Amino acid sequence: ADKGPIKVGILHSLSGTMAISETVLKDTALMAIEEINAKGGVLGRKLEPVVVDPASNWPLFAEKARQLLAADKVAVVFGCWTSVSRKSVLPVFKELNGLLFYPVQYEGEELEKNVFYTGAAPNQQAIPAVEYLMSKAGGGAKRFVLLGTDYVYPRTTNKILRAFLHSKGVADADIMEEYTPFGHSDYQTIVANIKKFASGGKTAVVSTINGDSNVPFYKELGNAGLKATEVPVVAFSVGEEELRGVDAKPLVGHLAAWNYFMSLKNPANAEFKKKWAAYAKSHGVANPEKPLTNDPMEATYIGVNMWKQAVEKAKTTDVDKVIAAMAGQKFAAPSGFTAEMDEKNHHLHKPVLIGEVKADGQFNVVWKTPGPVRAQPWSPFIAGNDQKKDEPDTN
Amino acid sequence: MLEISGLHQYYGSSHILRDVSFTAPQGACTVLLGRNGVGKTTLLRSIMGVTPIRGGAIRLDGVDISQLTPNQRAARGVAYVPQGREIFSRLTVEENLLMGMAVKPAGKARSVPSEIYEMFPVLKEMLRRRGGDLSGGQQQQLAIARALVSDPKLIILDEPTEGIQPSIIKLIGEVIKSLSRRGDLAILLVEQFYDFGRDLADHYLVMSRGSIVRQGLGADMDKDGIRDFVAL
Amino acid sequence: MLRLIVGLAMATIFCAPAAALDRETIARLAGGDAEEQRLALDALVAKRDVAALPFLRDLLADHVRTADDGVFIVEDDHGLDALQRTPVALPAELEEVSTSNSVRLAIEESIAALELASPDPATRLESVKRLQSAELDEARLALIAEAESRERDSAVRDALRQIRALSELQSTHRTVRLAAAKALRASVSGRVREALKARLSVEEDGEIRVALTRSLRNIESSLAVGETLGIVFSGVSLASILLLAALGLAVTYGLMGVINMAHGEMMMIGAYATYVVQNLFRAHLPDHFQYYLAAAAPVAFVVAALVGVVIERLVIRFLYGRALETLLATWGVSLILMQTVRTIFGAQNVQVENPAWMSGRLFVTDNLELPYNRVVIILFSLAVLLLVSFLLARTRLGLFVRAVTQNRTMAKCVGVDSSRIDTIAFALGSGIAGLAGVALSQVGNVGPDLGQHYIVDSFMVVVLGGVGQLAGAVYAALGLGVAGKIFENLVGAVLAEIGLLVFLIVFIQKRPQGLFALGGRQAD
Amino acid sequence: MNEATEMSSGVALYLDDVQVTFDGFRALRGLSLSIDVGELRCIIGPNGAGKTTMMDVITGKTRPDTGQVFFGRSLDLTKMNEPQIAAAGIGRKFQKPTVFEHLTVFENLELAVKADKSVRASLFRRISGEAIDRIGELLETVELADKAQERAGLLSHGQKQWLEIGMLLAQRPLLLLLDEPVAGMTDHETKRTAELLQTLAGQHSIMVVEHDMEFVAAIARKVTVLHEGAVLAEGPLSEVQSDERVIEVYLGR
Amino acid sequence: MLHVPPSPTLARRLFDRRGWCAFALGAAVIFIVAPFANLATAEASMLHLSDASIALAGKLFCYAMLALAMDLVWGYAGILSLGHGVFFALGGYAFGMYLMRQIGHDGSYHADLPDFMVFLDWKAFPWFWAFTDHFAYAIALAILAPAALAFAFGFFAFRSRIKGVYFSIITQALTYAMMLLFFRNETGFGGNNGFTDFKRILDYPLATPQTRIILFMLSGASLLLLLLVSRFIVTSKLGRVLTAIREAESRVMFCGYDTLSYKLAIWTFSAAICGLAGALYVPQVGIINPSEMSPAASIEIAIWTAVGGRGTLIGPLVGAVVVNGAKSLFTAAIPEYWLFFLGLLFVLVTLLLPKGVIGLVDAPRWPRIALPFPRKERAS
Ligand SMILES: Nc1ncnc2c1ncn2[C@@H]1O[C@H](COP(=O)(O)OP(=O)(O)OP(=O)(O)O)[C@@H](O)[C@H]1O
Ligand SMILES: Nc1ncnc2c1ncn2[C@@H]1O[C@H](COP(=O)(O)OP(=O)(O)OP(=O)(O)O)[C@@H](O)[C@H]1O
Ligand SMILES: NC(N)=O
Ligand SMILES: [Mg+2]
Ligand SMILES: [Mg+2]
Repeated sequence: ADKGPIKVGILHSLSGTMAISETVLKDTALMAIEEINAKGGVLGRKLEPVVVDPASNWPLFAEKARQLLAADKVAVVFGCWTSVSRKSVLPVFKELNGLLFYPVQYEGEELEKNVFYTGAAPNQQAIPAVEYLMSKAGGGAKRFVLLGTDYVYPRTTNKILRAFLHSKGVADADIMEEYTPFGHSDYQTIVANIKKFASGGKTAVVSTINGDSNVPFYKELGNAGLKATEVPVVAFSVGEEELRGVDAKPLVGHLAAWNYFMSLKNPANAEFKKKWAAYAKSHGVANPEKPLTNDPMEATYIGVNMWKQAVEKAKTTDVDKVIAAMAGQKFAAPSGFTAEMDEKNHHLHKPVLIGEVKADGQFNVVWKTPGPVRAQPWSPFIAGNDQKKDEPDTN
Repeated sequence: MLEISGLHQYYGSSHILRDVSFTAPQGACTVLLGRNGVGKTTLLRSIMGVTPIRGGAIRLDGVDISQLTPNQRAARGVAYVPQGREIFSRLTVEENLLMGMAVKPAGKARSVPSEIYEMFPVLKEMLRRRGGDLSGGQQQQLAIARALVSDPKLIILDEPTEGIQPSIIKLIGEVIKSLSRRGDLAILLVEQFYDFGRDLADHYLVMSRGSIVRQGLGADMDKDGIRDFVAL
Repeated sequence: MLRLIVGLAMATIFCAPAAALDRETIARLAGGDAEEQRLALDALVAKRDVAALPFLRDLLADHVRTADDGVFIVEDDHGLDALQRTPVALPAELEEVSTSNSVRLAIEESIAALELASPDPATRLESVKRLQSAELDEARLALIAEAESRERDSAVRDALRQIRALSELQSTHRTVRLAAAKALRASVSGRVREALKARLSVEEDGEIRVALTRSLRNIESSLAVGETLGIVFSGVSLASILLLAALGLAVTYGLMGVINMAHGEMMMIGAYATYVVQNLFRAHLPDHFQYYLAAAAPVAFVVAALVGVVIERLVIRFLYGRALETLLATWGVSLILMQTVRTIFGAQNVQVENPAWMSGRLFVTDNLELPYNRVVIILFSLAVLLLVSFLLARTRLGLFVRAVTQNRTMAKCVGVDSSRIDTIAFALGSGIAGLAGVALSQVGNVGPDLGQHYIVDSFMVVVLGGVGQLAGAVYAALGLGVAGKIFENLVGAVLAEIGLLVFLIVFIQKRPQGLFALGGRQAD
Repeated sequence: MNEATEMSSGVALYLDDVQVTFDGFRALRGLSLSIDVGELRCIIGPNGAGKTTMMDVITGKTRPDTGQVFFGRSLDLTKMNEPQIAAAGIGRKFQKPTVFEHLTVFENLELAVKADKSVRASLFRRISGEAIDRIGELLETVELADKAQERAGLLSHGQKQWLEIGMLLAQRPLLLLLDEPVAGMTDHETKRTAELLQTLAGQHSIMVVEHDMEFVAAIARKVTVLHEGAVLAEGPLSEVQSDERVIEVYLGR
Repeated sequence: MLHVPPSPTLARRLFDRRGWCAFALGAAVIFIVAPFANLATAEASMLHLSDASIALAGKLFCYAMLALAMDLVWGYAGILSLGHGVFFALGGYAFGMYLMRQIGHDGSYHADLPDFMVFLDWKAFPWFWAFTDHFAYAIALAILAPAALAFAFGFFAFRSRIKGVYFSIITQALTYAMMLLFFRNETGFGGNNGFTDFKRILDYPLATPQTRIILFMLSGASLLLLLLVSRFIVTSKLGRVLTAIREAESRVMFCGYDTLSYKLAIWTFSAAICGLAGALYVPQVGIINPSEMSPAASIEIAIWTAVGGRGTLIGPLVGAVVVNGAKSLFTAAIPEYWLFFLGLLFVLVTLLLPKGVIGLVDAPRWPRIALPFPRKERAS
């Protein structure tokens, strides 16, 4: 009936500490929307993005979410990066029955009817990465340093990993767990301690360092001469954008596990990169001379497109109907695989890829799963989760 | 020579200086007396340019300096010994003295002329001590010394003897006398200490409620009954 | 004479099995999967095929490309045939050879193994060192035994002996084990320590146990020296960063009393200036890229100082004597500066490279190597410190700055153009912050938020030292840096940071005016 | 008045061998002094002799390195902090006039006036009529009645001096310490101050530091000369004035 | 003798007529107009006040309380705290514990313990969670915990005569250390995710307009009450002593005041206000996490206070509302450029309005203090 545009909310921090990561996601969402509009929109209606800046401030996230849903009456929101921002807006989405697409890898342990998770759950990133490190091809690591920023996502991921390592027969003595405060910028001691720990046998570092600490960490790794051939570091929060700030030459060989890399060679990715480069240039996105794509951008792109498909299937933007229509949606993702929304658990089936850093800051994919992996939001490595239903509660 | 004519000054809406006019000639010491709160300090601050004036002219050697900033006035040879000393408390005594020579070109201001230590020997003992640590009287001596080292054309002193021991007051009296005798310097001295003022005054001025109400030659002060006049 | 003979002998050995590298091996190395590559490498090492060295090095440096009709080496667009190493025309379709970490490790170790036969003792020593941390199989152990037997250089021979001893710790012969345990005494390696520990836990022979324990104790004490020095060094290095971050603030806040919340943004501007200079060098003076920092430092100083001038003229100058209000205004300024940079350069970090001369390490002991960039920053902060203290303590300008900031009115009355001095002082403080930005760009991220991370730390250093006390800031930075690193080693980074803050709170109770309290009367 | 401050011994203040050192500089070198109840004592001495430092020690602002300071019979001032000392009955006028510049003249006196100075009283108690009368009197005494509602920061130097004297009187201390009370006052006002102190003496013990010898002559019964942190001479003014050493270091010829 | 007029009544002392009118108007809006416009008007109506506005206004009231607390210590006693966020957050956490318990079995894990504890594998509540299932206890804790921390911290700091920036910096260190501590999962407060997903308060569901408007009114009532109490404090002699301490603390001591207890009293009271504000804030915004303890958050409180006008009580309230209101508005209207505007606002306010925004109106010509003395003209 309504022929006016469909409003779409974009809830990413454009200022404050998270702007560094989230700004491009706003631009990616805008790009996807523009692309959809160019092809005639959805259900014959144009999409109208409503951009707000929650400024890396969690209560502000909740306020903005409420505003988007209640005042702007958006049909869907693409947004959030940190888990805490997602947790902060969740009650609002539940109360107002909104729809959120969350594009970032996270610690799991959550399944909400109003949210679709297009980033990785721990089993789609962390566990395969560690398995790889233990394999012969990955260097056959026997000892592990679990290094993270001191907050929920790293702590949880490491808890899961520790349980996983135990299941593989790794003793606690062979695991070193270390945390640094947010924004920590001096990694001399930690790198020295890693060196020391590594003298006890083939060691790999699993880094869940988040945000601004990565650059100083990698710079220190390079300076201390800790090479990937000796002690490889696999990171879950370091992608092309994060490496933009570091000279990658000393880091060659260190690893990252994602569901997408910019360096993937396939037609879907080639087109995605081309679109992004063109968009960045025409819209004055910063750094147009070096347009990078990364995993959360891909997840955002998948999210926008899948939502569009679901709306078309449901023939309405009504949230409950769109949620129902989301089940089983497929999208030929830039990763080269067809991403599929699980029938039940609101997470994507995604391939897991492991890449090694190259001198130009791109990743050389050295390992990948044969096909998409189904997400386990409730990690089997956390006690009691075996009782959890693999779908959102209905109430 | 300092000439003040028709000076008016206000703090907010209260009229502090009302049409003040007088001259302080070169080679002479002009003493300004008046009860507490009549506006003596305000007058000196106006001459120095620290408080803005509302009207009138301040001429130094015939040039109106009333639009200049304090540092420009200092550069033209005005030196000021303020009430309350206002020394640089975290600078050493020596640095305070060097600051007194700020108007001089750098080359001529590397060290403090030693005459000053003859006048105030205590300063020499305390060169490295921070100004703020000195006793009240020592600070007052430092403030006077700081004004003198700039070789001013006009020196204005606001109750310079406050807190100083009698023997040094005598000494300061002699210094002021010799300076005024030298002939190239105009001295304007605000003083409550009548005897001290009288002994030094070539001219005197009496201020009351912001106006100059009496003036005359220093030698006539007793005769004019100024001591009692000020007391009223 | 003897040397000559040895040299000749070596040369013969070195040349003997040469030129065994063939196209098939090359194809396996360049085109095979990881397993295939490893097997090919083993074969090369087994054949002592030193002729393969150049190709292996190219492989490691990512210079090898494959095409349908062969393997090529590509360097700066020139193509070489992989075997003959003669120039050839390159086919249009080339594929990169992908080497994973484990393959690169195998290549590195194979190169080292082959270079044990190098005529240059220094190269041989390097190779031995490289092999000390390798997992060695039978073939390679044999290679090492062989090398040891012909080695004349005592340093290299000792090193080889240690490698052998390490494997011989597991020998079934008692005497061999005993000799090995004794031979390892002189080692300074964590790996050896771990191996000794492991052996000690299973060894039953009393005499060997004694030897093991003795060697272990020896190694541990030599390692401890390095470790302790390492902690001190990292503390000093952290202190140098803190000091740099604080020095500018010591001027704008410590002396001028401006609660300068935009101080961090001045550092950020310095870092971005470094970035821009780096890019200009890369674009216009690529041959002199190594020296870009030398140009970046003055540029960063000037740019930050100019921004400081603008801020002082437009904002700060109306706020002297209203210190607390400067907090508000400079907070606003910092928001504007951050958003400006975000608009111009984007919200993401930008990349600032260490020049090559800063990216090595200074070797001190086997377990203590000092990264050059840290050493350079320590020296740089010392230089800036000297510059600032000279300017403030020894020059007339410094005297005027201090006087103006203590008593602005009286400074004017003695003839100082206080507004000029204010501008200069603020510009100086900002410029120094800019210099700090240059240093920070070498160790941390360069992004719009850079400054926000340092603002708390820099105020802490200035205040802990005692406001207005340059020397205090130095001691405060050293204290916080070294104490922080010691804490970190004891309780980890998070608790260390908390501990340091608690320490600060407690410390100020003891010295309520900072380390270098202005004693005396002017205190209140 | 409690047991400890009871003055029955006849001695109001007693300093014994007090030493104070600043960064190696010995400002007080074994200063001993005692003041009787109801006495008006003048302290003179060269600039830097340690007069202000001595007052700092008595009021708890500076802790002596060694030595004892007793108030009354048994109150050891070196073990007390400033408010305790003030509460025990010692009031002080500073050398540099210090008043609360942002408060009005009235409010300055209100804060000083003797009353319950606990937090609770300040919050809930209204100012008593008696206190208001007392402030009124004081305003008259210091001739600032017409400035009662003016901010103290706007007063001239001399007026601040008076205000501070007023605040001191408002506290009704047992012992008054006055550091150069007439500096910057006109001769007339100096005379008035002298009269004021004369009337106060007897009920109060008073210690005055001054360089104005006329003023000293007007009030002094007994004079103590301090020099380099210790007592140089003590006695009636005339005696002290003719002491060669005093003339040498202080009065000049 | 001077003529002594009768001293003013308490009411006159707190506000003058205009002040009381404004106060009554504020109360009317909070208790009558806003609830009516929110609940009793149609959504399309011109007069309708949306749920989002009510939620926003409730949040602003809490910020205003913070600014008021800051003004008491900074504007009056001259103690600049760069750590008030910690008291706010503690209040929030204390009340958050109650809200977490009210979730009952409705969390993701349907367990006895809050989700984050389940997922850290904890089997029982840590000791400091004891009794937090009682509303009254939680409220008391929200006020007393920050007050107790402030008291202990203030006691040592003031006793050591820590003043000025030295004090400011250690308060900053305090809040920063607490933030790091609360970030850790082990500390027992949900790590950086903090507490979220609240469902009920006193067994009433949180996510209803009725509950929200009640929380809004409670916040408004607390703000008005605290304003009165604060006026009572600053117009008493205590207020004058604080001002005097700000100017010359040692002189106040020589007058016989134990400045330690004065500073401690106002400091602790201020922290308690923050605690209450935090307790009201958390159910309204639905989250409490350690970022409230970040140094920047505390600096912002000082900024609101300065923008509004220090030492006026009413100014800081205005400042908190203006700054945060502007933030809410601009982040939606001009998301890419709002920082320029906010930054410019701060700069311009400082330069052009030295007395803060409130200086524009110069409104509260409230009697400075109750003075029995005639103004100048009568005396002469
Ligand atoms: N900043 C100011 N604002 C308003 N009034 C002021 C200010 N400074 C001084 N006054 C008033 O101006 C008058 C003159 O003050 P001034 O300091 O010039 O007096 P004075 O003659 O130097 O007195 P004294 O002998 O006490 O030093 C006084 O009544 C004083 O209250
Ligand atoms: N904090 C300090 N550091 C160093 N020297 C100090 C300090 N305080 C005081 N002095 C020195 O101690 C001596 C005594 O000072 P004090 O102020 O007691 O003298 P005074 O007798 O009051 O002198 P005046 O008559 O000038 O007021 C002086 O020489 C002074 O320079
Ligand atoms: N979900 C994360 N990466 O915080
Ligand atoms: Mg005067
Ligand atoms: Mg003195």
